[in-house]
Amino acid sequence: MFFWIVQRDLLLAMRRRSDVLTTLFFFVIVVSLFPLSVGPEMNMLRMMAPGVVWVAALLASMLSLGRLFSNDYLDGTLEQMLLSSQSLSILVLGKALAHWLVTGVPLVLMAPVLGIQYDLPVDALFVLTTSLLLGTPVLSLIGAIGAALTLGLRGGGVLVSLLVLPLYIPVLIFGAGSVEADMAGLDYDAHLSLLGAFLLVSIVFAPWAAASSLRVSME
Amino acid sequence: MDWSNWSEFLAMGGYGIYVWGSYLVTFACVIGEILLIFKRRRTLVKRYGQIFDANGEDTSYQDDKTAV
Amino acid sequence: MLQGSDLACVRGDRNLFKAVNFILKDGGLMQVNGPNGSGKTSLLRILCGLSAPAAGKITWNGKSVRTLGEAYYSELVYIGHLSGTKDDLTALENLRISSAFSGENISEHQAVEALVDMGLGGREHLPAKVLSQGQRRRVALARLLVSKAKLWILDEPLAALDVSAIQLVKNLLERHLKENGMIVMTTHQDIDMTAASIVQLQLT
Amino acid sequence: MAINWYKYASPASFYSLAGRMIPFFAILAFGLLVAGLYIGFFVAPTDFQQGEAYRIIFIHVPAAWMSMFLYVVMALWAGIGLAFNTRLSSMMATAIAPTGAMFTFVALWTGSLWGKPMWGTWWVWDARLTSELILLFLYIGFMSLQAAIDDPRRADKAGAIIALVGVINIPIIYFSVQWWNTLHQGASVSVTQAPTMASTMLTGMMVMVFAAWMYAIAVILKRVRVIILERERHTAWVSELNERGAL
Repeated sequence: MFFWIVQRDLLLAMRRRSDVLTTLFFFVIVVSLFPLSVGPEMNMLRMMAPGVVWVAALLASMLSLGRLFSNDYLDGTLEQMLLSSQSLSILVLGKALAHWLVTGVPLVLMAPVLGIQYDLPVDALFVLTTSLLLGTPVLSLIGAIGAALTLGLRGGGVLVSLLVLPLYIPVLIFGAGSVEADMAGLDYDAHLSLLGAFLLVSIVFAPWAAASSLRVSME
Repeated sequence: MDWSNWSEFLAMGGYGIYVWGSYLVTFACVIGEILLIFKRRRTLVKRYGQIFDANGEDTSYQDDKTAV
Repeated sequence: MLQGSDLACVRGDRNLFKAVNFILKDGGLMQVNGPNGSGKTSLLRILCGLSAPAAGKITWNGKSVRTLGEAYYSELVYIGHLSGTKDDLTALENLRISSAFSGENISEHQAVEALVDMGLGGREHLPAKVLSQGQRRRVALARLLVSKAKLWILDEPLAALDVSAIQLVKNLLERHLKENGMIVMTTHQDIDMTAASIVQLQLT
Repeated sequence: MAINWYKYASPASFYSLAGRMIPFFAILAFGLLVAGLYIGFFVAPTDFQQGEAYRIIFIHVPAAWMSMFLYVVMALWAGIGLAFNTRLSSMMATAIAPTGAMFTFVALWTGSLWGKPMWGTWWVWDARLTSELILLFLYIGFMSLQAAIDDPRRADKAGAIIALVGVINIPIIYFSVQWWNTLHQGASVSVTQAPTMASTMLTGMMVMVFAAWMYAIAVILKRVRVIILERERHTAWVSELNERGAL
């Protein structure tokens, strides 16, 4: 059943390919804005690169959170999901995984390219990509809770970011921190292992919390 | 700590702005919060007065959010 | 056997209904009647566990629905006002996925057969967004053909259907009742159907 | 005792109980406040390091503690409301949020005013101030979520979930900010490296903490009474109270 929901969402995403690209283009545009605003001076950009790329990734993945459940809510499929014989948490995990595959993975693949734009050394690019690889699923999982809570509310999009941003901060700190540590020559395994820990914790708790939020929102 | 006169107390050893700045804002927030609750309460009691007395039994179905 | 004991529902500030009791046995049909806004849909949503009643309890074979959770859902099919079909997916994909939700992975062939039975032959591979409202209702109702659930909860199943579809759905319901299935439904048309027991629940 | 306790769980009886308790807490809060201020300004000596500027501590630290404490209490009440479906506990959580947010704002304001004489800048990215700022975002998130949902029952439960998720994240946020702070600035002077506290300073601060506590209880009870009235409009006891003009 888990693969049904993931397959369905990927099928939906492929049928509406523009959603995938808008998130990616948003990410690229935001990252390229900074050199224009801060000036092309290289070592300044190199210093800022991790923070800029991570904040842009965070905002890009939050962009599409609003639609995570609202389409299903409007056409009634969400009701069917709540009434499915499969536990709701598994279905929510599936949806978060689909969201990550559609928004998170393109960001991870695009990040090295943008890193070069910021003249990041090669091993820093590697650390950046792995940190994004570990961090973006956490963004999708925690974001699923925010999306579930603000289902069907007017102004829900803004509200999701207000609810979810404070919870993203640890991921942001250790994500950007790992790249900075690497560029400063320190070892970055501590950061990545913490990101991995966040990932495990959110895989266990976030779907359950999002499922109960869905039940509350659908009362 | 005995302040010889009033103006020395106000000057607070040169840090007057910061000390009184923070105390004033704190008390402003406290008083403001209390006034807000009283205002919220007064409008509510007044509104209930109209609803219940006007027709004895509450018939007007207003959503609380819009009324207050 | 589905039983509701003194159910009550509050929507916002107003209580829609109070002290609603009923018992529905195998092969029984319960029709929920009442003017618009009397809480019929709310009652159906409470019956299938989507929302909690303000008071009272619902039991399925003696056990409370709340504790049963997924076990109860696997015995139940709910078709509400919303058709539950994704516009971008074809009718076939919609049917296979919605039946997968209720745990019955049906084969492509079964799905096509069900769609043909519902009069959608030749339109299986059309995306749902090009189908009319009536056709989309047929896709939703096609789930009843493939579902093995015992309890059907249908919110105005006959709405937006043409005469032939209505007759088709009626035969479907009768067949389900004969096989000892149970149906709770709301409808504004009068249905002359034979069933082991017909319960009329009137909501004021 | 349990039966008695349950009696007060019903909004109607709690409404009158709270009504009787508020004056008690209000007077206590006022008394403690006056005592605290007196000790703070007239008994506590000048600090050899910071001169008179340290006197801001008498409201900064109580406010910071209260903001943290109230969030946890709010999450506790919200959790009880979610688990046992008792409307009163959820109302309590909704009543706590604004006071908690107010204390957080005060802590930030006094923190930055204290930072100015110490480091010459209004805002210093100190670990505790930053976590306080994030706590303010959590409060605002809770309040705006509840404001956006019309149906009170859904608002309570949704608020409860975000409060519980928030309270689990507070230690994580605190330690990651703490860790982040040490990485970037090395062991910078943090606001709370409180000067060696003379006993009178300490007592002054503790009195102020209790004053803040009493004040918080009084204000929260006051607000919860209003919320009870707003939510229980259709009950008999509200209209009966209204007739007697005893609202």
